[in-house]
Amino acid sequence: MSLEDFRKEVIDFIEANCAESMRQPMVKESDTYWGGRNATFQNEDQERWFTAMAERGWTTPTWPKEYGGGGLSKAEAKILKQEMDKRKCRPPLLSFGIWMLGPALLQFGSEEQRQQYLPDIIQGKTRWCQGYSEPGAGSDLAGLQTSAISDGDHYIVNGQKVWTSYGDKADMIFALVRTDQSVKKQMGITFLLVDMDTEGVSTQPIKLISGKSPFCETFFDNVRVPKANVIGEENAGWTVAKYLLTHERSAISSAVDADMLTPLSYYAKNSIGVDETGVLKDSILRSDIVEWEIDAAAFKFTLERINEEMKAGQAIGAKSSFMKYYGSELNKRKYELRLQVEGADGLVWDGERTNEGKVARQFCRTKGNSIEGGTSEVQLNIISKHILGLPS
Amino acid sequence: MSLEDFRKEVIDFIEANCAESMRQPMVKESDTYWGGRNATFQNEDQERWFTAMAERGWTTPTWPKEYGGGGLSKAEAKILKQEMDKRKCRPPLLSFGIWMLGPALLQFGSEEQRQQYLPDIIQGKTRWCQGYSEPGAGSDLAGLQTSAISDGDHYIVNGQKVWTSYGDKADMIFALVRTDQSVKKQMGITFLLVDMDTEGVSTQPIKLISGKSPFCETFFDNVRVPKANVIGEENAGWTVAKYLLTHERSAISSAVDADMLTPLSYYAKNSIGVDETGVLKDSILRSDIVEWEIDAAAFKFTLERINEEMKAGQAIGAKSSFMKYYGSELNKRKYELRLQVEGADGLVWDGERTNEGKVARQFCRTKGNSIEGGTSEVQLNIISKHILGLPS
Amino acid sequence: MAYVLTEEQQMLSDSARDLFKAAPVALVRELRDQDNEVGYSQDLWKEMVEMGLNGLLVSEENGGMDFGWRGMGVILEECGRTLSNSPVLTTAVAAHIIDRYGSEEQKAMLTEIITGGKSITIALRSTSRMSADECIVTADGDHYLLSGTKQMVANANTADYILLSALSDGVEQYYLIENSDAVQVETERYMDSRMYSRLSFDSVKLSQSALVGVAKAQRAIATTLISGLNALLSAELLGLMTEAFERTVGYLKERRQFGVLIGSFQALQHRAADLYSEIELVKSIVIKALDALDDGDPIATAYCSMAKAKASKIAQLATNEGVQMYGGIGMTDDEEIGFFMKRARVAAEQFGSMSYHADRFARLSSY
Amino acid sequence: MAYVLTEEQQMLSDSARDLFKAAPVALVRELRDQDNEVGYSQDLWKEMVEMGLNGLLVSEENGGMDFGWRGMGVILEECGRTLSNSPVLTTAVAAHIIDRYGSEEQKAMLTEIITGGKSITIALRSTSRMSADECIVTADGDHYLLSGTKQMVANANTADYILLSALSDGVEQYYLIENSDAVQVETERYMDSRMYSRLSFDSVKLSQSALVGVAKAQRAIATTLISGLNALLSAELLGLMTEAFERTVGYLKERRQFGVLIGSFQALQHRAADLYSEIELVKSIVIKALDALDDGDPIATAYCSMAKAKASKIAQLATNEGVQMYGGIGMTDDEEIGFFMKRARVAAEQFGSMSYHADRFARLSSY
Repeated sequence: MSLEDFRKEVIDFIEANCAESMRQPMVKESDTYWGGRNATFQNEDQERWFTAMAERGWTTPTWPKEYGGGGLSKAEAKILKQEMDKRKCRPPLLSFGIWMLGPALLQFGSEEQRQQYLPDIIQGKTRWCQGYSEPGAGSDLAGLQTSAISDGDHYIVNGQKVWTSYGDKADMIFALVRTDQSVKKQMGITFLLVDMDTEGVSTQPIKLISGKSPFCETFFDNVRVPKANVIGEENAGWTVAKYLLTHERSAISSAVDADMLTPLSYYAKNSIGVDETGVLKDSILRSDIVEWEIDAAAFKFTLERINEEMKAGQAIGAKSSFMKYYGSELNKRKYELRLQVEGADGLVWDGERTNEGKVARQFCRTKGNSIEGGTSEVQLNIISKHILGLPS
Repeated sequence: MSLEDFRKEVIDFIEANCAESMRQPMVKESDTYWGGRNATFQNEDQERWFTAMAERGWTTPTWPKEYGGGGLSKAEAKILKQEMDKRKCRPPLLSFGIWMLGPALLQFGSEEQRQQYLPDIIQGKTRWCQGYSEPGAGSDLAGLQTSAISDGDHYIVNGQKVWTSYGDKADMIFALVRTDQSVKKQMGITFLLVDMDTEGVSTQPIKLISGKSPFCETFFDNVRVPKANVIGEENAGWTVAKYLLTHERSAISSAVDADMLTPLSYYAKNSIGVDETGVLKDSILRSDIVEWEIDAAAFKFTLERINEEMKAGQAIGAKSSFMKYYGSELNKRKYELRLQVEGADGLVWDGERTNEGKVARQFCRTKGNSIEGGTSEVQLNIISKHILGLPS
Repeated sequence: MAYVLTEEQQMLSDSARDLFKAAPVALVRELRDQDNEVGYSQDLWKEMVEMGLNGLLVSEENGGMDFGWRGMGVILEECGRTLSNSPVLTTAVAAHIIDRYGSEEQKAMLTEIITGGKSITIALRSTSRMSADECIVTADGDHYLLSGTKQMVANANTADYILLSALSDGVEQYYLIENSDAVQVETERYMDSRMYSRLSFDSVKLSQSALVGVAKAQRAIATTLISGLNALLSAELLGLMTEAFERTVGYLKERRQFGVLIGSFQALQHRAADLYSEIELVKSIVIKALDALDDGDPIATAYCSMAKAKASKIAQLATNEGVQMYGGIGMTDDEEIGFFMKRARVAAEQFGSMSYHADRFARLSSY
Repeated sequence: MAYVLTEEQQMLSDSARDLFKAAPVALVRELRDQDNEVGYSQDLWKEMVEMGLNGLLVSEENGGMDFGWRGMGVILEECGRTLSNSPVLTTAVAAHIIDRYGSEEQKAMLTEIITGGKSITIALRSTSRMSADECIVTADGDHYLLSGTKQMVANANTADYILLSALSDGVEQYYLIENSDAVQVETERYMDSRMYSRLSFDSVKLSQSALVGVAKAQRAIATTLISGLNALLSAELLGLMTEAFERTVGYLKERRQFGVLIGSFQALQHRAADLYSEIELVKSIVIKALDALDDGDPIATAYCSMAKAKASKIAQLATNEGVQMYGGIGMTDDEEIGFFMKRARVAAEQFGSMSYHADRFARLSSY
């Protein structure tokens, strides 16, 4: 089929299956569909859109057909994305299985494991969460202590994970566990899949400074996990983890980017007003806003440029650390200014009038940008070492 | 004599000996009198003022009478300073001997050494310079390599010093030399006095990014120096050096302070102008000036506060590092803004119209503030370790 | 004036510290989690009243302790350390205004304020941006009528009185009124877990005796209120940032990453040392502002705005560095460092934002 | 538009780099130490003319190479790396204006400019603050009379022509005039060792043909000049800061203190990594501004001012960090890092200061 025909097919497909209500921005939790054993649809439109996409494997357009993926070429996948973007179609399925585990399975999993897990990810039957961080470890991810002791063809897992997003709603977790205490810390880590229904697994949501959050703590108390659930080799989990971290870092920096579309000056003009020459009334705050807006635009262009350089064949390498670092700090600066722009109303925490203190809570939440997915300090270390080649 | 009588005596003395021309700000090099073997006076007024002060030992008001100092009590010295300040009297003698070597001799010198050197410092007969830094050492002062090899009752000195202020005009140098290569670097340093007329000593002025400077490089090529010229013990020079560095640090931060008296906004109003409501026309630059002026005022108050706390008996300790650090950075910020305030005229380098590019050269010179006398980085290390108690 | 505390001020500071030990940050959390509608501990307020804190800025002849702004600053600094909330800031400052400018009738209220614990809130201009007032007072026979709105009025849901500004023929005037049913009060919880209200006045009747001070005194009242409230908020921010910084440095000394204490990382050390320096500057300018108020020096207006602008900025820096250096833990509601950040942002906005005060300082310096 | 250079642009960049290898920073020092009154190397200028650089922004039909702003930016970036001085910036931009808006008579000059190396300087408004012009043109029979002053005009002591703005009945107009004896030129050496002049016009006679372009075109000329010159200066600053940064990082890798390479100190590493990030941003905005000019996109005006404001600021940071990290050596005239700092400050001020461009951007964004 020619690309032109394919485009036509895509358009017809969207028009037939993606209702108007599936083309509105997602604002509430229930507007998103995450799949999983206990999933329910918000309404028929959501179900129809998801089902139609999943049937074609278009929840994962470029994954191989043999596992139920779309099997599309890059060019076809681009067309699908273009036409969906053009119509503002919601993603039919949000899934850590698609964003994180799937790529790892395709890279490191055995054929058996791919056949076991990929179809359920594509069809939204299994909801996954990530178990990397631990309370003691922080930036020193490799210092993790959750232990998996060999017991015949099983491991006995004990320990605790934090920042497991939607851990309380997930069916399965992909976790890093320590299988060898005696070697250099990176060498004794294994990448392990654990069913959340196994006896001894429990979760508890984490409340953030911004209020409720999708994050959980997940506890493992003598949990028996089959050794067949290891991805890659035993004690070689660090390689898998590093592969996935790069994925995560890019995902975060593009999320930051999307939030940057409304100019700060728009809010400022609304809230503060302009003088007779059209200049913002608060000249000192204006000066900070100008500085921020120039940086934000220059950063946006930089993301475009690096994207283009990647397409031209340059390796992105440690530049993802630069994007993560700068994007996080920029977003924090934005919300410091946003608070000042909004004045008193930006400080309200509760109540309908302010949509439960949306600005104040977003402000608080941005403080995590430079911590999650590798702190700003860690990113600066990476830039210093891998881009600038400074000695350690 | 009562303090009141003393004040009267001081006033009479000043009126009798300090001519009107000696009460003008010093602007040219020849307005300052540094003494030394080859010194000449600018005019009779300068000579009379110096001679009268030196006769009474008031070039060093609180130094002991036995060495020719003023022998004044703290209260009397304060009165002398007050009355001189009130009349804007020029200092009769500028001297590294007074500021640096003298205190070290009084603390660490033998009785014989004090009698040999202090009177000539007080009488302005010997001009001293400091030989600490070396080209390779930088912030790592203790890493110095100028060697002094024992040869009977002499040392043979070889090596090079940099940043020896007025090295080309000095009669003597107090220098740090390495007398033991085999021990920890701080343990093998000796504090040594060297006559600049000795064979093998040569100097060469250093040109800075701001133009001509009082700094020199000083070279030692098989220079024979009597061992009697060691201050303190052989290999114990580091103690003397550290004592003197604290003196230097306070001196620099108070110099910065004096330069801060004219508000930046004064220059800005002159150069940029104000609108009909009296607000500076360049609102973005104004915002930076406001920030700087608040910091400058708060820093000035902090110097006052620390001064008062010292008087109340609190040890200044590592706070001198904080003052040095903040004062240097503040002055650099000031001149960045000053350049912007002056516009094109602030960028001129040569010619009478701009007093040989005074602003541009001052701007360049400020960049050295955070390097000389211990870099900002070294000061931050000291604050971190000695005030905050952070681990190394 | 002096930077070092007098013995008397030091004693006051010590007792305040003891008092607020009973009101730690945990209390802020508790009140919030209980959805407490008052927003502060009434038991603590009672103890503060017993200590006479409402009269610290009132002359002895009117039953106060006349400790001056510096003395009051010592109290606010301690409040800042534990994030302790109460109506003491506005009540003590309003009592000072009554003491100094009030009519005999108004002065008679001082006893119940100082010993009876009646609280007063203060509403300057209409927004924290401090642009022209939106409240208007018009004469109506032998009464005034007050109309308009006020934003972000602290503790207005529990205050007995309100000291507020309004325009009368375009001129800013100050009125002390009862917080009666005629005043519409919409109260919301802010980021710092405290309660602030939007007030609406729809032709609220005021007696002519509600005006505070003679016509000539109105500018002095405005200046004292803006300067005094902000100098005291700066003292609160000083206590807040000092505590947040000490906690952060403490954490740097105990938290390990990559096998070493994170406080041994030079990049963090330099940031901490720089922050230390900035806090030293805040301390000096806060003292200077309070002292200038005590001395009645006209430069106080500039110093108070400098103090508020600088304290707000460095409190922002200190709490951001705190959350960042605590890392993931700092992002959780379980850890207290976030409470410091939240209070810092609200205090910065009260009675004039950072940019308002920076601008005010520049204008006072004629540029 | 594209961020990646075309093959043609890459070749241009390579030849420029080769050319400027012969004009290293040492040449700047040499010219300065010789008190050279020209301020740039005339040999180098000749080679630049031979390469056709004056015609990079001129259409092929008028004898140019039509390489566009992006192509010209590549040249300026290389000039920035070696701090190379010449009249190419103003000459090439003025040639572009003549090509696009000039009369036939003016276009006839293009040949001698492009192949004969006649140089043109440009004087916008009267000061680098870019406030209203102080030059006035009045009609006088069949001539104009020009009076007023201009500040900081680059290479006016050697320029053959001057393209300048002046107010005619309060409207900004552009004139191309000969740099004749009637123009008073006072030339001074600036911090960057280049020569700039103050021009005075005392009823200087201009022929009516001196006006460039029709009345309607004047605003477009002004916009093109302000935007184009500043985008190119930003490209120069990009080259300058990149070179200064690379030298500094190189020094961090070779200089030892306390027994280790100073590049191993984490505090310096983080500062270097942050600076790296900032320079990446400058690179993107400079490309974006030049491309927008090439596309004739009206957003170019905003992008060019953003580029100049950002490039000036980061060049300041990069050169300050350079001098500081070089330490005492960086303070000596023997070390070249100081030359980068000095040129950065002057380039920042040329054709509109940092604050002028930040303000221009905000106004163009309607706030």
